[in-house]
Amino acid sequence: MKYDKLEFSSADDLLFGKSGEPVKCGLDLEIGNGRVVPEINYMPKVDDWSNFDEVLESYRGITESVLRRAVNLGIYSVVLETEFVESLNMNLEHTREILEMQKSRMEEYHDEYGLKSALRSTVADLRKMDESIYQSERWNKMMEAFEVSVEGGADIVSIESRGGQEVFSHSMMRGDLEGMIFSQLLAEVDMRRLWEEIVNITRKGKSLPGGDTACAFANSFMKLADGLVDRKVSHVVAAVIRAATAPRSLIAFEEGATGPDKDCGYEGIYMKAITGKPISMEGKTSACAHSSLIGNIPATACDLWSNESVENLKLFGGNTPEVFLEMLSYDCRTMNESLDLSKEKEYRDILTASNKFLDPQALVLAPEPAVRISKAVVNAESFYRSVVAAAREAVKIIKENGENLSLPQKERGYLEKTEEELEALPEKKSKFLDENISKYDDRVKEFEPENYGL
Amino acid sequence: MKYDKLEFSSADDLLFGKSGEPVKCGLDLEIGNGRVVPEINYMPKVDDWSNFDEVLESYRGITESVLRRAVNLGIYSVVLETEFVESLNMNLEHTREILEMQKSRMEEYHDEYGLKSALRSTVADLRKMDESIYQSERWNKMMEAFEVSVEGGADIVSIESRGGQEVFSHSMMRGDLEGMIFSQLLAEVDMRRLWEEIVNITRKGKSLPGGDTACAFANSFMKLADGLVDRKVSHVVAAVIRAATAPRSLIAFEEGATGPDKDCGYEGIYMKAITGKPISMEGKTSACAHSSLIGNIPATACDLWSNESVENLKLFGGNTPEVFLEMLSYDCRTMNESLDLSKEKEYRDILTASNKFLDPQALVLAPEPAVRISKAVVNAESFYRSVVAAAREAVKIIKENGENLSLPQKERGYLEKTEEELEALPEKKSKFLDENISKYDDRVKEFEPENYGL
Amino acid sequence: MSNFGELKEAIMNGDEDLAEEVVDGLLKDGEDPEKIISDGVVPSMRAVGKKFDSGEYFIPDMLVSADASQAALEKIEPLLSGESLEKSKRAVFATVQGDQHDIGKNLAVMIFKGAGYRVKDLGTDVSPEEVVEAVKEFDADVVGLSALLTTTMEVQRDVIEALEADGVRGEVLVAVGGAPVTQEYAEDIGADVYGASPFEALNKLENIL
Amino acid sequence: MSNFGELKEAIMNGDEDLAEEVVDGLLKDGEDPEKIISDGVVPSMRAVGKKFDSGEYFIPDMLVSADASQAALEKIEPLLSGESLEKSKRAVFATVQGDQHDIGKNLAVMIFKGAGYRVKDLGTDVSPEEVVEAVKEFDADVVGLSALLTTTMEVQRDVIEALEADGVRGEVLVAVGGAPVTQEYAEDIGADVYGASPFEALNKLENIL
Ligand SMILES: [Zn+2]
Ligand SMILES: [Zn+2]
Ligand SMILES: [Zn+2]
Repeated sequence: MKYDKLEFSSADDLLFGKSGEPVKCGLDLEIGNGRVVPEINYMPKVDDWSNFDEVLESYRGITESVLRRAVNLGIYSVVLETEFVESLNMNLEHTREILEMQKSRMEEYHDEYGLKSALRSTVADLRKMDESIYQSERWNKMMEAFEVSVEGGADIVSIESRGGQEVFSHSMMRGDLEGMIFSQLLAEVDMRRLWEEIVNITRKGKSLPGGDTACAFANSFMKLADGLVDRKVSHVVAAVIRAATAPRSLIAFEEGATGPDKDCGYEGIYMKAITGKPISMEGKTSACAHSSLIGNIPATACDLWSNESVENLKLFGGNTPEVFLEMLSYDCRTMNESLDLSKEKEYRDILTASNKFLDPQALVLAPEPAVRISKAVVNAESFYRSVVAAAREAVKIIKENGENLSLPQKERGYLEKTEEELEALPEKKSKFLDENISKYDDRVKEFEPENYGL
Repeated sequence: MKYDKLEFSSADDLLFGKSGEPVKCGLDLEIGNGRVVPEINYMPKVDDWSNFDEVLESYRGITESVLRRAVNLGIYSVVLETEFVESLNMNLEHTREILEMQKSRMEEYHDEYGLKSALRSTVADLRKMDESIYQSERWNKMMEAFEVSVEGGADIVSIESRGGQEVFSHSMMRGDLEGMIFSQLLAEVDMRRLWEEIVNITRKGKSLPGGDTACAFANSFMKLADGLVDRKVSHVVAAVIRAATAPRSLIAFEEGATGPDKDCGYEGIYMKAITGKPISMEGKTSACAHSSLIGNIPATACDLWSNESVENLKLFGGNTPEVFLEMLSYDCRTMNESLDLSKEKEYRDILTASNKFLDPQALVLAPEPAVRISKAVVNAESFYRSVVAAAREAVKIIKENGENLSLPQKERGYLEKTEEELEALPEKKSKFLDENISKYDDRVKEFEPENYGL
Repeated sequence: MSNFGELKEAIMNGDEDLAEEVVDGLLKDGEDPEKIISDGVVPSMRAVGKKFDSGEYFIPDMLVSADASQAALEKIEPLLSGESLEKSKRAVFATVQGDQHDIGKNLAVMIFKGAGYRVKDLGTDVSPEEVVEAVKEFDADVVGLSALLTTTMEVQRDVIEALEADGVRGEVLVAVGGAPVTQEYAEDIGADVYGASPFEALNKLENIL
Repeated sequence: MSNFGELKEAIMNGDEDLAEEVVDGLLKDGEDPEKIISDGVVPSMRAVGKKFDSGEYFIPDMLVSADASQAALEKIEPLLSGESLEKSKRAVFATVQGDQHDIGKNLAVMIFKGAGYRVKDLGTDVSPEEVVEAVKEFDADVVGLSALLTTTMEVQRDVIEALEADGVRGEVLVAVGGAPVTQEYAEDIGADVYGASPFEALNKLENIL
């Protein structure tokens, strides 16, 4: 289905814990129905990744310590996210064994302590973009990894897919806005194909098709953007690109994804405004994975509150996954208590105000700007136009708040330049494609137009 | 001076960021004057602690990464806490070199980016309790470590002193409440002597005498207490002991400490209610150091917001100290924004409600209970009576909230038992001492009554 | 008449006086001292350990039981033959040099005593040389090393090296524990046993000894 | 008349067309190709690096400069003598096997090209064998290895071992980088240079080469 209006058309209703379409999954867990639940994501630390026993043992230790910490802290709902590295999906038996082991421990804790939980399997995008991306060994393996996830007990499946990334990376590094927009048209083609398949696979079992985030796009940009002093690319452009990735990530939902959307996609807030589906967001507590200037804003509308990913190291207070779960859980307590006290808007507004003028990347994710950008997306007549409209709306929002943002001179220059470049884009997709296919075919080695039917 | 009334006699006024006696220190930093500032505490990770070059290099890396992260995140105020391990204070040149290196980096960031900061030096309690604790090499070295801290540029000095710990540990392990109370009388003697000296030393320079926390007492108990499922000692008794350590920690202020009080002492909230001095508190973000059921409550009245201590490991998002600073800073933003919006009480109340019934240890630190316990302390006529009064008030508070706390049967038994044992204590200190000196002299090998003039 | 059931009750309730009384009665009735230990004290403490593991007992409950068990053992020991004294296992415990934390070590001392070990407690901040000396003097079967700091855990390695250098490493099992210590680390430094808790260390040692 | 100042301006502004034009002019005026590189292109890129380090340039500014520098170099190279071609340093870059991250590696490729290196880019997910093969074929002075995952950083070690096994380790400097990689790790696996950024790696290598 194509979304042509917003589920939450007022920022007042776009709130943490409250989705328009809550989902039930896993062991008695409900998501998006008035409660924020922590989602903990982890990465084993092993000496030898080719030694599967060691890998499985590390996953076992993480799973046990996280579940134990949950019941010790009186957390009665939790989502575990297993984000697979390539090698573990390339061997499907490994994928299966890890998920089955985790699910059986989760069942034990459910039986013994009443711990409600769900397991998310995030499959690696195994493809090489310079090969055929649908007629290949790697595509088949990736689809099988989804099947194995469904069979192995994953309650939610997700991916951070990379269609179009090859052109995006090249363009991002050169500040080439046109190329970044063009890459979204490639992503569109791939997202439709990919998510039709994923949704079909989940129909064979009980897993929810969660969502797919623009990690390879806007998050790469955000990481490169770095902090206020060490800025390496323009934060204004990073903010505009965040908005411009919303149409891409929306396709998963158009194809049938139900949420909870994957963390690591800050554009999740647009997904929630548009679709009403529950979303997983990360902010300050994903500092383990990357620094960001968007620490508080993402909490304003989250249904799951995540740490992105943490490597399993030993701290005085325990292993990092349990430590990060503890930190997430106290923030969930605060959000949930504000809901119980009917003070959620007050708290949400404090979170928003504390962060939105720190950086344009934060501003465009604040509730009101998010609703405006989402509106631009659904009001546009085509995918191409929605990308451009979202980017233009982001520019507009940043310009309106220019004084509060106290942008350095160089960023003000980028803002003007971006606005002009967006203005100069052709209205017609066909014209835009004509201008760009062979240009990027020449410039980007890995880009194969035929992969996208071009 | 002896405190005989409360600075904050209403819980409504006991609020984060607002102290009764703000302090200025370090590089243009003000603490407790309407703003919460992150305090980051770290521990080097080195292969060989006897290789000082390696240790210093680790401190250098931590200092640089933390300061850099601060300016990158637009954090313009920060406290660095260097909590020395014994070996680094045993060699005073090492103490000095580390502090001087840190201070000079802080000055660079102050000059270049306007970063306001202060450096806290926490000296290790070097003493062995079964030797003479004042006439010894180790006592002298410890005092010299304070002198070197003052000379080396520490803006705040602190300690977690251990007088009385030998009896406390023994008693804690056996659930012997009388012994734990007795240990506070030993701590009293030591705190007076120690803090008179520390305050004198700080008068020779520009350092503030911060404070001294009952880490060796109530925090050891809390760590042993563990979580709701793995409870290893009674959480009720742990809560009562937290209250009972307030008079001990107060002595530092009676002797002239100015704050900011040391983190790691959750009893800081009583210090603030009584003295009005700014305090450093730790909660959820000290999960790196230990798990706790008191993640949100300590924020309600903090002036500095701390991570207790984190070992310097490498995460994807950077070294742990900078990562934890990032997480602390976003919580500070939320608190400070609520102050700006005059919504601090609303936010404080959400934090309180989100945590206070999770465990008795949280309850006794909530604003209203904290004021009641603090009142019990100042209203008592003597140190001994204030310890007993604080403990009794804690029992009373827990009993009043019994239903909301949903205590397990065994804990309810401990609550009754504790109440009875507190009732049975003699009113006169002399009688109490008579009954206990030789008893613990017999039972606790390390306990030397003459160290405490007994 | 005193019996083993009463002894178990006394120990499990942590009633030191009653435990001594029951032991006196049993001895008066001519019960074999060795049997009082093997069929009375040791199974009682095992039952205590189980209750602790299941969460029914807290640490203080366990420790007062260990104190009662210890009181009973002190009554019996003078009556044991030299041979059976020889048979009881001997353990040395220490918190390593530079480290003042005593809780974990004290817990281990109590638990091992309660389980019938003859224990020498070297205290905190103990140098590798002192450990080696004590192991030899006391003829220890086990040495337990505690370290709470990452800055001091490496001293556990030093102790093992000192035992090797002195030629006594082969005669003693080394158990290590403490918050920063892991199974992996224990293996890395060549310890025989890692215990996340003293009970875990005890159980693992029982399987080896 | 074309001059070195104009070339510098073209490169620093990232004006590819102008850079080519200026080089054409310089060559027409009889300027020595080697001198255009050593006194024109290389100092221009060094100035770009400085502006990047000071925060005045963002990555895209630097990359378009590198593109312009590259365009200029491509004009000049066919005119270089075999001898001076021999003199220019040669580098091979790869993101190691199992790792698809290309940003850091691409950045390094651009920066080294801009600094006058002859660069072979092997792409991502490259096996140790492929690296060894390329080092030999290309007669590389430097091999740069990028890894963004802790799961793949160990492959950097495998590459070094493969170079050793093949007997070519001594002929090439190995530079490693990527988020999880540290100076310590680089030393541990026997790399010659660790770069927190490609510029850092470049500077360190210039000191060695
Ligand atoms: Zn991601
Ligand atoms: Zn992320
Ligand atoms: Zn402490």
